[in-house]
Amino acid sequence: MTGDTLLRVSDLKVSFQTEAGSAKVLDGVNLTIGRGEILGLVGESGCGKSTLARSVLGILPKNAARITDGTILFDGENLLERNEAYLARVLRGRRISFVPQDPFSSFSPVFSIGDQFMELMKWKSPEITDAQAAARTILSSRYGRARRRRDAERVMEMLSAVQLPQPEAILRKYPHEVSGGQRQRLMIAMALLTEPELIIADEPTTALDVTIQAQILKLLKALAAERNVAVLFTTHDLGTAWEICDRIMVMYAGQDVEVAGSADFFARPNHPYTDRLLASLPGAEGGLQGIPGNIPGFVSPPGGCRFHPRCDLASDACRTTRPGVTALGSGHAVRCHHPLGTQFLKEAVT
Amino acid sequence: MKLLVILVNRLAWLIPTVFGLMAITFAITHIIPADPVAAVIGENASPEQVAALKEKLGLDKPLVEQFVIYLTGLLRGDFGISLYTQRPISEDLFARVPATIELSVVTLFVAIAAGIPVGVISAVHRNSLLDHALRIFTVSGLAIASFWLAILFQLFFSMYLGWTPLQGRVDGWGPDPITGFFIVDALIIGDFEMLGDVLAHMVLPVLTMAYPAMATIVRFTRAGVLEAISSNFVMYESAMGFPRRVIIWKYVLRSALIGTVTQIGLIFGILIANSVVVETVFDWPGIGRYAVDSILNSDYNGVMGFAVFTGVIFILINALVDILHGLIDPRETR
Amino acid sequence: METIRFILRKFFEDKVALVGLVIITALVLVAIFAGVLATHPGDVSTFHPADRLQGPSLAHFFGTDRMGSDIFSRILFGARITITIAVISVGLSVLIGVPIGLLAGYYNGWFSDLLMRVSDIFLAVPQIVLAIAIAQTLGPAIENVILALSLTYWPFWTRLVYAETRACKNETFVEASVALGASPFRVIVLHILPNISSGIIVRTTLGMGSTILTAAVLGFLGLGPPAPSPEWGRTIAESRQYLPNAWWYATFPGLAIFMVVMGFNLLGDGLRDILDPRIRRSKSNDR
Amino acid sequence: MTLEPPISRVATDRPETAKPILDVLSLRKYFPIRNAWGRRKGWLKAVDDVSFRVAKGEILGVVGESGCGKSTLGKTIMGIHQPSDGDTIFEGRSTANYDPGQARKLRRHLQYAYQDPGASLDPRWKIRRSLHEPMIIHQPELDRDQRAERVSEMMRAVNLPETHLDLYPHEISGGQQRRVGLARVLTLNPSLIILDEPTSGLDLSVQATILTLFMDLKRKFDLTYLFISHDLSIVRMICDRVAVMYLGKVVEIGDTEIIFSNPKHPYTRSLLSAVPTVGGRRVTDDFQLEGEPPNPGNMPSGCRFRTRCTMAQADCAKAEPPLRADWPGQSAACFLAE
Repeated sequence: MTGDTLLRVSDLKVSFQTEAGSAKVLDGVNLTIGRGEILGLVGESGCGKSTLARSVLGILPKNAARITDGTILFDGENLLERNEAYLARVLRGRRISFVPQDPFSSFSPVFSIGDQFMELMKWKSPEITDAQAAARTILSSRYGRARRRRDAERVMEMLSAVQLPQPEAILRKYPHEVSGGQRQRLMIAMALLTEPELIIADEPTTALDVTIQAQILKLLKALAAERNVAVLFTTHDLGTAWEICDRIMVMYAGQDVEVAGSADFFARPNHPYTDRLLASLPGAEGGLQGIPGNIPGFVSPPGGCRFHPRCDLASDACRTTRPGVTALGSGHAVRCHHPLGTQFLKEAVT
Repeated sequence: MKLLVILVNRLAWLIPTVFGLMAITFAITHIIPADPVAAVIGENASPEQVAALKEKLGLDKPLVEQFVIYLTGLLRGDFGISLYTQRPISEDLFARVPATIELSVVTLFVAIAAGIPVGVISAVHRNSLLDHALRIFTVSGLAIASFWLAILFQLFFSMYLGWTPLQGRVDGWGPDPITGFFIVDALIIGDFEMLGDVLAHMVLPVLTMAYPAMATIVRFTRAGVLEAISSNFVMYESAMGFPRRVIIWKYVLRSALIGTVTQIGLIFGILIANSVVVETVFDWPGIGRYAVDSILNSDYNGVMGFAVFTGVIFILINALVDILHGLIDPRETR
Repeated sequence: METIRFILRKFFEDKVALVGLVIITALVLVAIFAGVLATHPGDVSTFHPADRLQGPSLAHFFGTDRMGSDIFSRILFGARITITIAVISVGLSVLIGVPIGLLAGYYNGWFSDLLMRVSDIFLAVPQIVLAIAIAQTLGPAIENVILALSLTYWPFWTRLVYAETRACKNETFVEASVALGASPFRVIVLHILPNISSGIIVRTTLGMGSTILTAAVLGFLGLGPPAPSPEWGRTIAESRQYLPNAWWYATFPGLAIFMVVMGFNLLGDGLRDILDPRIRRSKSNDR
Repeated sequence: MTLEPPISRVATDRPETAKPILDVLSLRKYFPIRNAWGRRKGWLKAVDDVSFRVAKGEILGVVGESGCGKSTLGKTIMGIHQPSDGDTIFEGRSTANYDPGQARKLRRHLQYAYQDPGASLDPRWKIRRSLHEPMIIHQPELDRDQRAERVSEMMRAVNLPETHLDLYPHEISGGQQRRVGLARVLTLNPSLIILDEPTSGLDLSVQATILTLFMDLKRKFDLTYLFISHDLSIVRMICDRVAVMYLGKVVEIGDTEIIFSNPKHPYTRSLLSAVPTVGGRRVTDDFQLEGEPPNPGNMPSGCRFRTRCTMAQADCAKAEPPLRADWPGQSAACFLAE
């Protein structure tokens, strides 16, 4: 872990109201990110990683979702105790920014790219102090000429930092007129422009081709390091996580199951789910193995460890009690009653 | 570039559409087995009288020749002679156009000014009590027969409460026609008493016509906003902390309206349809009233003239709306 | 089977649609049993000048008209006319418009283009304008109203079905069936038609409402069935010269129109939510 | 046009009886590009002069990035798109001279599994009905019971319980939809199946079980696969040979192991180097390829890759490099490859 802790999520529980009943989408999740650190949040679809990312941003759907328990400490303050106006004005976009999965539909199709950049700077320019942002009223939202000019310079600098050719021309275009890779570069530029401390990147390369993905990952990694920005990087692709993450955390069905430094994670998986997931990678040793069974529903999920119905090692304890956190040293921690630990290593050797 | 294409395509499409419309109205009068002559001079006319009238109206010529005469007449702006007043129909129609346009434009303005905010609020507070109340209000607007609403308004506001004039466009003669639009004319001559009187006369017809039009606008706006509000860019802008009102009233509304601008044509259709009966009830001297008078007097030519005239206006409006849509949607123009 | 149960369950959840359904059911029953329900069943054609223009009372719930006939009874019989006009003219338009739309949408070619151009011309003019022109030429009679409405309404269905067919034709499952070697008939009738049917059903319901309104306008203008027909629009037109004293004369027929059209609109809106497969799918996948 | 290397050179795990089941000959599929007036102003060459041969029993992978034409290639071979030029010879029969309907009858044993099988099933039909449909179309001689028997057999083959037959497509998971999609084409007893992105959108754990199923079915029903995918690690794992496409052209084709270990075409090299390998070197440390593919409607002259190629020379702009079979088990379309 680099530096001190920037974000600490503890025992977060989120449920969604559905027709079938209350869906417990997050079941006591813990997570920490240090300043300047890239944390990969890895899991299959429906594991709750996007819900976790949105909880931190405070943009869960208001009618359907409810945070029932837990804390989200960002730089020491509990975001769950803050009101929506404060979060929207001071935190979101300024101290925590966002890179979406789909760079095409995340721009408004009917405003030019430049308009949307300037809209961002109007509300979120790094020149605005926290006090000014917090006190913002309808009347004080004028955008002075001098600040506008300085902000425009910032935009141009940033566009060259994300290696976009002809930045003036791009700002005049509409989102449908630029390519997918360029759009994602623009999204990264917007996320960095406000000089945030944390970027939440929700599957930012999933919609891209593999060569473009490589370019974007390279860019994001370099810029985050250069500006000492922490990144919460959700992905379902273990290879992508390997590429840019300092640490990796795995989720399964709304529970965090294992967290470890990147190298450690792939070399010494300790949770049976992590282990089986790695064995499902094409090219894994010992041939291709999937995980039999399906991801459970959230309305009446299995008790205890939610992976137990698909786990070979499941015992009675697994069915009733959610395992606590077992620290394995050097930031590696697992939540399992029967961690694979050394026993697994032996098997792997033989 | 693309805008030019839209423009040319729309204008090119105008010609066959107008031609088709004329073919349809011609077919209605000449192919449908009905005898306009009998209707004009009665069942008991002698064969000689019938033949004379047929010759006068050109009905004794072959169909194709009649069609050509009909077409060339229309293209010159000649809608024929009224069977009832014996005056050129086009003269009567053009004299009545300003009254109808004034009523429609004011109505459209009222309907848009009320309908768009209501639609946005309804969508933003989806499924709230307010939304349900507004939904009942708008569904009612689409279910109400406007001639009945007009009569109820008259009954209550004019006859019972005496708040508004019963009917007509103005008391007395109105301002000297400069543009023909009384509001504008009253403003030009600076006669504010006259202006007040003109506006008072407009209240009920405008409200009657605006209600269903507004209901339509509310529905389209609500649907458009709901669709736009669930799109990814709204999620992104919320995640970046854009002010809620900027997201809704700038980004969402612009997206929603661009999609619904094409429906203005539909709303004009509703206005034209309603103007026929509303002008009748309020004795408003517009083209809708002319159509009804023609019907009552069995004036086929007058009715057809009305049909062609409003048809052409409607086609022109729709073409303009399409071009407008091309102008404001960046995905169309670039 | 479970589809029907699903739809029924949805109806009871969606109160608004249920209200619509109740109104429409009531309308149909009233139309069928008008003779039984009417307090003065003879008043469609017999007059009692001595009783003319009496206000609502126990003897005449909705008062009497200029001929002394019972307005309540005439409204019940008017429901028959309204429902006949709406069902037949919407039915005819659907029968003409839907097959044309299906064929024009499925096949590409000059004939499809021509069909669509013709319906576009009809749609380029408000329906009421052409309907007035046709009804005026044909003369006031119920069958002429039906003809005028059908002739001006079918292009709407052609356009609707054409657009939906085009969209459906681009769906992967249609492409997959064609790739399997399914015949055009099979694809159109077994795949496309069922998939666009919910849209057609919804539009039919809403179309009944708008057709009743248009028919009422024709009646109001004197282009509907001639006197002494109890057609609602005509009754309102008759009432105008007796205002403001005989307020009931205009109020109740208009209320009848309003209720019936409202019923169809509510039912249509409800059906749209119930039948929309996208909504169904997303609900069943909700987490 | 250069011919492919003879079949005998292929890897050893190929069946002995390696005779061709599918020959693709100079296949082209052009889509007209219309300007705003509806006039044709050019062609989008989605598939441009593609030739290759698939041997019975092998798995040929077709890889490339979005827009490279790999899906169009599959659909043109299948006859979903009419080819603009060229021919496909399936089981010894040419399809060039038949209309699409006849060609489809001829190619009952050639089947196509859609990328999104959920969308390829009629949402208003129960799965049972969708599985019966291919046989109703192609084998009207079968009665209901015979069809039902075959359907049951296929459901067992793809490891789905028969209770799923009474469900609608949206009621089952993505992995199960893929199994249904496979069962559907299998009812016609195909010999070659075109698998279009068969694993995209699947979770890792499900993807593994589906791939295992492909291998089982191949063995059980003696199948040949044309495996269209953007996922190079999967292609490397299950394909015998692989064709790499870039902007409508096959730029390299050959035995999987040879191509993955020693790619000749610079595009193949970039593509392979972009794939993250867990535990290996990091792509983000040394990835070189710049830019994005040009607009396929406005292709550069000569070699289509030259605008992004680090090796490009003046000659590359002059002529299109042919596919050269200059290496054992490997052909590449690059002037500079050695």
